Amino acid sequence: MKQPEEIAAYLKDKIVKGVLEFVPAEIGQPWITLAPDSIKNIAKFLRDDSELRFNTLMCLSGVHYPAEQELGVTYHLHSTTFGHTVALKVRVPIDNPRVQSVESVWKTADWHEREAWDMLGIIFDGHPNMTRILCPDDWEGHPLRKDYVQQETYQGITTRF
Amino acid sequence: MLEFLENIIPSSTIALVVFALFPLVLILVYALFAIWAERKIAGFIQDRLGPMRTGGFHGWAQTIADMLKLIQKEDIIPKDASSFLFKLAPFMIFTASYAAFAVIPFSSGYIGSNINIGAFYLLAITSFLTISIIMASWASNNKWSLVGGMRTAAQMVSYEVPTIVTVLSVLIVASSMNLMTITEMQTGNDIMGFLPNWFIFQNPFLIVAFALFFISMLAESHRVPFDLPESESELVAGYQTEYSGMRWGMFMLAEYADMLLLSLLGATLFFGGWNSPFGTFMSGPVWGFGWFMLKGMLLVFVMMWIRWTLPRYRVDQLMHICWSILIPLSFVNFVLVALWEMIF
Amino acid sequence: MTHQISANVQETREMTINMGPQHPSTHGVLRLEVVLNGEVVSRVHPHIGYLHRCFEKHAEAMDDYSKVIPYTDRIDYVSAMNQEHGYVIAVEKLLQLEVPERVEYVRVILAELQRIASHLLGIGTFGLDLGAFTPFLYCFIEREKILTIFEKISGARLLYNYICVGGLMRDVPDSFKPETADFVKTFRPKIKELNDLLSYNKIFIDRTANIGILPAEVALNYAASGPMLRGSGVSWDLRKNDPYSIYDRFEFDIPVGSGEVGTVGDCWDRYMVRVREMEQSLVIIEQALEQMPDEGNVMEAVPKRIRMKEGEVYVRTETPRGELGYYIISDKSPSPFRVKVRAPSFVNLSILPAISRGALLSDLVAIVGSIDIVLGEVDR
Amino acid sequence: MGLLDKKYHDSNIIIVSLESALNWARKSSLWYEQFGLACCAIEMMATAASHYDFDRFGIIPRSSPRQADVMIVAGTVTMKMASRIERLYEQMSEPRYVISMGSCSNSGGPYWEHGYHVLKGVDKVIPVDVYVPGCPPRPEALLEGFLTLQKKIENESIIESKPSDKITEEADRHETT
Repeated sequence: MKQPEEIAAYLKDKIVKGVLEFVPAEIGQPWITLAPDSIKNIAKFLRDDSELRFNTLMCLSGVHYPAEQELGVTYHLHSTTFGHTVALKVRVPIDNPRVQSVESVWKTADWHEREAWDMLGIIFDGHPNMTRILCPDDWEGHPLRKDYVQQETYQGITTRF
Repeated sequence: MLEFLENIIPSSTIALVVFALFPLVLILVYALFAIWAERKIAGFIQDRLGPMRTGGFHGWAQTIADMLKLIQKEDIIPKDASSFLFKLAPFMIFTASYAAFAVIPFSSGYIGSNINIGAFYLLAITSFLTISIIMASWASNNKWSLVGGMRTAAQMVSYEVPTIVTVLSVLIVASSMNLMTITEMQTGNDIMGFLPNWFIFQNPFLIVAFALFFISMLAESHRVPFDLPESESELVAGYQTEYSGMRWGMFMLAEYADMLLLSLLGATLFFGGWNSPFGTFMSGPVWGFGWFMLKGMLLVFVMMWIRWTLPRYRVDQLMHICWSILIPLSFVNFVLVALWEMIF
Repeated sequence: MTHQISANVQETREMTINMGPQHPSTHGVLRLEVVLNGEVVSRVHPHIGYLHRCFEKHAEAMDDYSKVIPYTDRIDYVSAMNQEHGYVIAVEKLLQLEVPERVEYVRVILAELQRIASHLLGIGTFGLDLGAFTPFLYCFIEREKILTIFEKISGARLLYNYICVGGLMRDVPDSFKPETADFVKTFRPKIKELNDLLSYNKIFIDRTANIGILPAEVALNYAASGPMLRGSGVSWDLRKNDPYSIYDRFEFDIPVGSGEVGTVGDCWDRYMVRVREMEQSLVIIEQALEQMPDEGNVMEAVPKRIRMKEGEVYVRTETPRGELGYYIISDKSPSPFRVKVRAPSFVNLSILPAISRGALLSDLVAIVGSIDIVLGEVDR
Repeated sequence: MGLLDKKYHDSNIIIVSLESALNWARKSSLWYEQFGLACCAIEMMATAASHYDFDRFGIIPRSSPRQADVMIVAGTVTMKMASRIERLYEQMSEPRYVISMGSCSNSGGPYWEHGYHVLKGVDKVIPVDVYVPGCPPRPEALLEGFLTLQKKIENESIIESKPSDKITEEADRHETT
């Protein structure tokens, strides 16, 4: 079992590219910031390394940061072998929201990534089926963005009360 | 009974019609009662009450209301359905059930047609049920119906084999195919001094035959655990999915009529038909009818009891039970019944 | 006249069939696009979102953390208490709030009662999917008793809004303890009855054993949780492995699938894990009732106004369906910046295409039933 | 009321007694369509279960819309689901009724303001006969909804309304629009 700071140090030691910084948190869990174009490699390393063995991706959440004009993805990983957990974050600019898909590493990311695309418009490169999952295919906009404006009608039905 | 009717009714044609309509009236009255009873029995098994409001006492008029409502319902024929077959199927299935009642000896005084090949006729005419169900499922042009219809075809054709073989084992004991003769052979209380001369007591292997017959009967009338053609939780409503109103009502009537038919056949073949269990006590044509219906209804009750207790088999398991258990067993049993008859 | 049979006659085509959104055994408004080869399932594509009720948007729009609680009830309407519990723990962790003893015990008892109620529904509908109607109603009779207890303390049968940040909405009535103890006593024999009627029924075993086998490594890769994961033989229960609330004070077992009648990780194992978990929940309730302090102000720690600092937490709790994660990012405003729900059903359902390949149509119904999804949670 | 709706011009004793018999049959055998949407569906199941027992009133579920008389819209209707609900309603055979169960299907319920994907009332897509309030309504409330529907059915008529009635009806319609 490793603490998040140990994991961060271990990662920086093993992987040169992509691990940006370790952010300790005042409240709650600290996280490690990663580069969006190297998340897949790091994910594979996290899963397969004999000292880490992060075999499950508990949660993948998209976040919109309106102040920075950025979108972010948070990965919560967990290892049933060692019992340790870690949070990873990537940030991408809102006008080019491209993150590498980790679907090939953890299958569970499939639906989570589709949801992040549906809700926030984050594009996951390498995902086999990047389509909307909760909203209908012909829905307009990405509802969980802070600047989302609800469409007035859908298929001729008003969406307002 | 026909002579009696001809005596009181001046026109012999009308008398014949009345005579022929008797099973139809019986089926309708029985269906009204059985559907209500099924709901009450289900209620009893499941710690509830079942119908309580309609008609006053314990919702006795529930099925009447249901039927009257079904008549009022809109008759929908899907645009892409094969209209002629779609309309024909419910009538055909009901006709088949009704026609089969012609050879059932309801009492010593009533049998629709006392033909020599009664048992053979009955088994042949029930095959119409399969055809009409396939007709309904195919004509509906609905995928769920089609899956249901295909299951029915497989199931009913397969289960006809053990049904026929078990019926055959009774026929070799009786050495007759006339159901009236078979019943008459079971009159009296001679076995061990008090048991009635019913076939089930006459030959120990006929008890096994009855068990096999009952299982195949459940499958033939597609009741749980073999209700795959209409299995509600898988196929929505199976071959009935597209039917509405009274057309659907016909299917339901036919289903219940089918249950009664097979139960009455079972009662005739194994439980002495209209014979009283107490020898000459409480016997005669009217009592006989009562005993016969009581025996049939008891079997129907057991079918309902099973329905509300067991889960449903899967389609391949259903076939497995038929082809690798029931059919070999019924053939072996058939030989054993014959041997017993030869030796004793 | 001679007929020539062309090669085309022999050709078979796969049939695409739509199961749902209105179908008796999709447990709500799930739509499965099933490609059938005869009755054998070639492919399944689950289509979800027919009950997408925008929970996360609502959470961000509320002007108080407490106002989100009624919406958490409605995420998983079958186990509303567990949902509230998870959310409240997350908010309390952000506030770094200590909760009185009595509150913790009441919460645990309620969560376990809700677990039993939820499993009863899951088991009952599973039986219903396989054609057994009566066990479903028997389960509902027992469930009704739990709902009566809940109704007495919160006033609602299904969606309670009872657990609040820092405490409870109101104290439990005096009758709570004896009534719960009474329920525990009467419910034990019912589990045996259920086992006799359904679990060890020959037909039921035939229908569920060796069906929809989920190997442990696949389950972990798909991040399955709850009975879905335990059915595959992985002993993983957050109440034991990462104890939250006061679960570290109780002694109980984690039932896992053992392949008793088939292979490890089949539908029967998943079903049986639920049945055995109900027994364990009873054990927990008994211990909690014994240890629960009789006195204590349940409103003691409830903050007048929630003043949040910047921070973020990911809190996971064990609901009847598995790991429920609340990822909450707070800023200085009174409303949450982001609330993401990691719903166990959502993740568990994503395994369906992988485990239903090659099954029969009837098996597909059994597999969906054994996952025990709640569509409110899948779509949120 | 379906096929015979307003087919007769004058009322006499036969028509009136026929009418009451038909109305009695329809109200006593309300088969509901077995499908649930959300939270309310659980309460609907509870109402059908042993404790409350729908069957007492002759109410049983049918899973095919063709054979159903009542559609209980039990739960939140979303935009994605709206067209499906409409389709299901169209598949039902006349006479058909709709009970809107719970706040969500009445008006959007708790999701009325921020629920971008929630249909604000199922009556935007299909006509509703009885609204049952509650979130979720208790089983007793749903039963009350059924009893209200029965009252409504009792008052249906197969007699064509008189010309004078027609005029007032039309006038009413003009007033409301």
